[in-house]
Amino acid sequence: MERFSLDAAHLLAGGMVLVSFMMLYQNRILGLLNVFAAHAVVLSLSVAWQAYVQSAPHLFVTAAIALILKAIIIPVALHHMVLRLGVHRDIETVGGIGPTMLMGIGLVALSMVVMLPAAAEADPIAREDLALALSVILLGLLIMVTRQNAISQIVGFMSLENGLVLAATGARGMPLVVEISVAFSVLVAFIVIGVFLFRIRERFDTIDTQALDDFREGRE
Amino acid sequence: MGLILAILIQGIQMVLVLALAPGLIGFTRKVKARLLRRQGPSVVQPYRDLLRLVRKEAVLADNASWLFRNAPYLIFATTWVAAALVPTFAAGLHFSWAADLIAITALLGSARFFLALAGMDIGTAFGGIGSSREMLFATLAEPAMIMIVFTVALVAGSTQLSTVAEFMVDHSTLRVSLGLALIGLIIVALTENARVPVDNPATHLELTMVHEAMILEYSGRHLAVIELAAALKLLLYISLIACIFAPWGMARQDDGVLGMLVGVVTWVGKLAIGGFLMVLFETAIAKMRVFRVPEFVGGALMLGFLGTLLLFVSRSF
Amino acid sequence: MPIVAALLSVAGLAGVAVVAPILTARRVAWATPVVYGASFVLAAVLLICGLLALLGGSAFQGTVHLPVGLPWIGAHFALDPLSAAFLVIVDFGAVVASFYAIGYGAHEEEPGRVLPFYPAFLAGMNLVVLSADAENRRAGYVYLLMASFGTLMLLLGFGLLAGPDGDYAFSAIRTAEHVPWLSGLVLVLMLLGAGSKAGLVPLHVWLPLAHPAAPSHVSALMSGVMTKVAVYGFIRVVFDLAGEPAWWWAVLVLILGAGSAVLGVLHAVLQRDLKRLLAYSTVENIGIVFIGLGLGLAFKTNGMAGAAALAVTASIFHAFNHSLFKSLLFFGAGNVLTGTGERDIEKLGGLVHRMPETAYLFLGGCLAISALPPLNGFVSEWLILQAILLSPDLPQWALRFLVPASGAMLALAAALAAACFVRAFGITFLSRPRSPAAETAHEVSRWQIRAMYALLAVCLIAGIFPGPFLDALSPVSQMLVAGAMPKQPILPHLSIIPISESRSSYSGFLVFFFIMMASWAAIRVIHNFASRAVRRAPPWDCGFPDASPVTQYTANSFAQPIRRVFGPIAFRAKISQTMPQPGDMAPARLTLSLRDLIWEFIYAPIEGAVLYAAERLNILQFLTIRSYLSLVFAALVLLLVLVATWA
Amino acid sequence: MSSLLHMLPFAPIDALLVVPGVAALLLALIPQYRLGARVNMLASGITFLFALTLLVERPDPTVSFLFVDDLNVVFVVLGTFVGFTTSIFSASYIGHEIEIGRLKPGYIRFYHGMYQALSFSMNLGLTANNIGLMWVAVELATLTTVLMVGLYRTQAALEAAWKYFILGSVGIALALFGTILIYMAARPVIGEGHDAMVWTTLIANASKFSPELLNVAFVFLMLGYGTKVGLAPLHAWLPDAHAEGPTPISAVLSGLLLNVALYALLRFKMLLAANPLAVAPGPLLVTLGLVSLIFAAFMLYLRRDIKRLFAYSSIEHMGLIAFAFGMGGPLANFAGLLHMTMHSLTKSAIFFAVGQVAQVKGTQKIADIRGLTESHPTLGWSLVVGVAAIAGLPPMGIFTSEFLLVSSTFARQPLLAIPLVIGLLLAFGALIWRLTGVAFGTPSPSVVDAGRPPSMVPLIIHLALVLIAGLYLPGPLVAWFQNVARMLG
Repeated sequence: MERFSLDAAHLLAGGMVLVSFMMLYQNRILGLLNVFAAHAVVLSLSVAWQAYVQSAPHLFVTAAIALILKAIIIPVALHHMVLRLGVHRDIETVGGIGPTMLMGIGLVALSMVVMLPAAAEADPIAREDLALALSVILLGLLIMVTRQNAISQIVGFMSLENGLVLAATGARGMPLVVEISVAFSVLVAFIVIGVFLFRIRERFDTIDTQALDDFREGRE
Repeated sequence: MGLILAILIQGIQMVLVLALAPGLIGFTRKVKARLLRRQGPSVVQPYRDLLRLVRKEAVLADNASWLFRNAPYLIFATTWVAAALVPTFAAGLHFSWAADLIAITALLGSARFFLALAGMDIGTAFGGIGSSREMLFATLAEPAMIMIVFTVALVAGSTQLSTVAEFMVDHSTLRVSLGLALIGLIIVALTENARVPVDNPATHLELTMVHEAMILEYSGRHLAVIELAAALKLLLYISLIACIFAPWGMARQDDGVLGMLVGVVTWVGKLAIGGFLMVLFETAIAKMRVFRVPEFVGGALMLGFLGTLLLFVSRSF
Repeated sequence: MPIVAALLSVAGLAGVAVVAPILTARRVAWATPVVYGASFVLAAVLLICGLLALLGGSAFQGTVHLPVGLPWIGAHFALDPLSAAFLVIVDFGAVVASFYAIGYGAHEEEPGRVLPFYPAFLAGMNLVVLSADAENRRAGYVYLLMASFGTLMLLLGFGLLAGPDGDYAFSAIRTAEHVPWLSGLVLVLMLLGAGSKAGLVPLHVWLPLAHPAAPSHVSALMSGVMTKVAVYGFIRVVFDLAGEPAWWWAVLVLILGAGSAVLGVLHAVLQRDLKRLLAYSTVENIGIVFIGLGLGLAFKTNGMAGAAALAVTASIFHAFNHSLFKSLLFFGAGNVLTGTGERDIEKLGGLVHRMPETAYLFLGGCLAISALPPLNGFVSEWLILQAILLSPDLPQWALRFLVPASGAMLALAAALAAACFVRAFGITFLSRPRSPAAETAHEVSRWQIRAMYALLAVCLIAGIFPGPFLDALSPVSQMLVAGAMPKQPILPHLSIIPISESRSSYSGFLVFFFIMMASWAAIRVIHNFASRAVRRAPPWDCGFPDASPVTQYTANSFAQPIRRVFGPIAFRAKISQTMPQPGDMAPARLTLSLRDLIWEFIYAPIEGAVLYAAERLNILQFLTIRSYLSLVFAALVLLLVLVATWA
Repeated sequence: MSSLLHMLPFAPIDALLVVPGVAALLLALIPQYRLGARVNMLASGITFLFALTLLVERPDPTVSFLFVDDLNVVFVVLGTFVGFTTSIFSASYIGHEIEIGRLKPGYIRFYHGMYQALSFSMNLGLTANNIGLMWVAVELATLTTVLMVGLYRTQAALEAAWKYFILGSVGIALALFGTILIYMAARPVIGEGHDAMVWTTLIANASKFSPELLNVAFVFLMLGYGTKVGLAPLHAWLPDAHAEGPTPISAVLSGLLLNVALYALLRFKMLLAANPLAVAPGPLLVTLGLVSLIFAAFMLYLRRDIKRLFAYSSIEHMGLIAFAFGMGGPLANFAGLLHMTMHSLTKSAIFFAVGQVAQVKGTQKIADIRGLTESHPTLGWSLVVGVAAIAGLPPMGIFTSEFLLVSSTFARQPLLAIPLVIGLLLAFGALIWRLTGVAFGTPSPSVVDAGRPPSMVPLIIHLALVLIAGLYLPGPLVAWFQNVARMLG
């Protein structure tokens, strides 16, 4: 049983990394959103599994938040917004997919190298989870820096945050996990609202961050 | 009693230099004229000139200031004091330690300072030329002089002329540095006294003149005093060379009247020889362009510096 | 206890500094005299304290510790011979300057600019920055930059001396043990720090910009006094605190000193701006002081106490003299400024007729600074030359060659100084006016004149009776190099003796007396037995009497020969003339280009490098969010790799 | 005094949170700006007073989730003080902003509410005895400041806020991961649950934690909180946020928020320092500090916006402080603490001045601001004094701390002192260069009606404090700082 639970946790966490890679590979924004939804689903599964394994019921709340907010509401919202903004064209990824993937693999390797010895004392689940969570986080950052479109950056950030939740839930008996996940959801909500704000106030015809910076460049 | 005598001897020297200076000028002019196959004025002509000038009324330019009127006397006084402090016929006179060689150089510097200012007072182009060139030469001649002083002082272990003279008399050794210093000192002397090849004391109305240009506006007694100061300066330099490089026959302060007389005679002899050699040199060469003079005087500086360095080095052997 | 009184009066000055802006803000009419009067009195108190401590011996010296300033370090104040000597130098200048300013300040159109800072003696820095016109602001900028650079260097030096546990009390530092290389580093830092404040080449660039920018009495303080404070700091650390000197210290100091002396005066000769000319000559004199200090170091390392004492005494005496005649000259420049509103000597001339007293006093200053007997400048330089004559006994070869060289440099500097001040005085005060401003000049207030008379008097006294001054400095040399000059014989005939009577001696009094007697006698004789008649006539000028003042020698033409001789080496001077063909009506043109090599080769590159780097880095201001994120990302990955490779 | 404190319904330390919290809710309901401003001032004042009481009365750390020790009480008192003075300043400043219609009255409730929420979250972050709680507080502070930066709703402001938001969120995420790692490291030793995140227990057992985990954790924490501190290369949000937000917020950002993040960083540094096997955090801090110092110093030269200029100067000084704490040792730590205090006071004072300057001159462009000392003597001169202080001129307090830092560094690590000195000189040159242009010369035209001149009181109080500190540091304060310096190791 112990063995199985470990494998399952490992599997789910690994699945998240895999999905992160899919996001990295994905270069259409709508596709990206879908993959992100999948990401969130896997996350909620993993969190739920942790809740079951650690017999920590409050983690189910986190799982629920992940499922409802990140797997359903936000992707849908962003989907709508993308359509309204008419930015569902190709994402101009910086540097082709190939190098990006290679970098991703490098990052995963790095996180393994960093975490496995570091978390030696921690129990196996936690160790695997930590290593994988770190790779999810790094991949999320990578997505953020290799996408120029604000929405895809948000998606990257949210996948990063998924990694955090994964890590938090992996840390057995960590307090405040729920609170933190809630706080983070608030943060994400703010970001989405922020984008809405930009859109609604007709400030920018595009939320390509390149354009954002053009304003100040002209001014300063 | 001894003090009074000492002061008396000092006084005699002061009077003596004053009395002989114009004579020296007259002598050099005479010799020069003879060398140029001319008859030339008599040796006492300078005395006559001075008397005549002194009696004339002084013509001042309209915008001459108090400085213009007082400068001649200051120039004369400083030069005279300087001349009086150089051991001429006797070493170790009573006031001889009131100023050493450096101080004497500086005294002449003050005289030059006032002369240059006087040259600028009226505000004519000639005066300006004179002053500026005079100061240029001085900027090289003075360091050269100081270097020569160093050389001598390092040999004799003193900057005190009397001490130097006595040292030279006692152990007169032949040293390279001294040779260099001598040549340097001669160059400096020629420059300071506005002699050929640096300047031509005989000319007027010549664009290359330096000393004469500065005193162009002077007349009457002022001119006389300045001329006298110039004569004193020449005498000073010749006796300076004499007392450093040929101090023989110079009396000591403890010598009796006889010794003093011998000293006077030898000194006058040295003056004559010095003046003759100078004139010989002057007639032999031509005057330089103004901007070759710095090289000439700079040579003196180099010689002096070389002499000092040689001594510094030789100290270690 | 003088030190308490001194501290109290310093506090008083600070108080005046606080009150002054209030007065000026209220536009109180009597603000100027009150502020300057107060600072006059307080500075006088300080001066007396200094004199007591210097002459009265250890009874009047002492230390005080106040718990202010740096935490747990507090502030130690000590009044020992050295500080007393410089207290005298500083506050004599301050006293006279305050007196002068009572008159001069009346012409200040914006007293609010000057008064508040004057007593606080932040005068230099603030005033320069405050002045409105762009050039002066640049001056202030350079000044502040150099000043802070110097300060930082000094801090480093002290930090080094104080050691890790940071006890900055002099007494503690003095007793502490210093590693040789460390003391060497301290010396270099002090040269950078104190040198930049004192205006040592090549750190002098700010000085000729800053000093002229301030009002004249402040310029006098900056040139005459503030630079001495830097010298004090240098002496204090290098001679007193830093432990045993090494012989190469002397080499360094001598080279810098000689370089400053010659370069400073060469610059001075070519200046048109009277006050800038004076500022450059300050660089020269500081160089001379440092030559003396270098000699002192050289002798000290080789245990030649007597010689070291001579050198140190000479250079401190020169510092004192310089503070006198430089203040005098700056006051003169101030008078000219108030009298004509003109600083450019090319537009002056003939002031001797309209400002006779100023002319007389300025002439005195010129004589003193040109090291001409019987004034004080000559005495101190003479002493330094005497010290140089002792150098053959030095064992180190480098010093053997360097010392006579610096002697030659010193002599050259003195001669150039004479030329420089003949030019300054001759062009400014003599000849015919070159501008309406000069024609309509007027003499200035009595306060200013009296202050200058006081300075000239002290210059003369110090030149004629230098003995007592040297004796007063003997405790200082005793403290610094454990040696002293021979007690100066007041009789016979007030002569001074550097080493021994047989070596060399000089009696300023006799020289002065003889000159006076001789000239008096000459005048008497001629006036009595020959003519005293005078006739006024137009100048003869070789028969070309010309009314136009334009034909006079200008400052530029006066300096031309010197420029032509030294310029090519010192300034890469290039002169090009364009002569039109005969019959061509075009005017002939002469263009002259002088290059400040030090600025070109030291400062300009730094400036360029900073701006270049700023330009390059400035790109980082305009990146996209994504690029900033990638910066963070890169940092993260880098650190992770570091940590991974750590174990 | 203490007995009087006991009569209160709640402990003073709770009041640090209760008062701003209540005030925030209250202010969210007050539309009139005068009343709002008064309440804002009042609340901040009361908070400050309660913070002062912490000097005499310390709660027992075991009973509360908040705790106070010598270290954070410095930050709390300083922070609440600056918060108080800033609220005074903002009262007049915001009033003027409304008069000239730059700020819509509708935002008043929002602004004041956010102001108190900010002070709430910062007090929470400073006093939290739980690293998770501390993290939440810092995130909250970030959110509130983000909203305030975007207050003017101009393109520039929104864009600055957006940038701040994104970068800040990433920073927060990294910090969270670090926190999780700390928990992971602590759990085997302390056991599961709440205790493993309680600061006091953490520091007590730090020596037994797994060093590798601590190292990785510190990397994330340093980058996470370092983003808030504004250390290069994580600084990007800082200049724009300062430049585009309302000036009181710029003052709060520089004077408080940076300190809070720095405080968090220091805490974890102590944690690592307590573990002998972990990598020494000092060198990392020193490196980041030097990079920030020199980078910011260069950036100062080409700034054209006066607020952005001083924002970069904040980066520079944060670099200095990080450097000082990285050097460690009683002297350097002391210098760091002193410098942090002085910088908070001076920089907020400068922003008070700059805000008024921008109002009277109607621009933030340095090129268009000239001759202040002529046209507005008091304002101009106080700006001069402030810049002189921030540039490190004696006799101001910053000079003292820089003196200690430079000299102690030079005595210990001469090679490190060289870049330090270069950076200081560069920054000095740039600041004075700007100052001479802005403060002196011929005045540039002012806006016709500058309205009621904002109160100079906070400005003058701050500068006076800095000056006094430069001249004389009271013995108790010194002893206290030295004690803290020892704590920091």
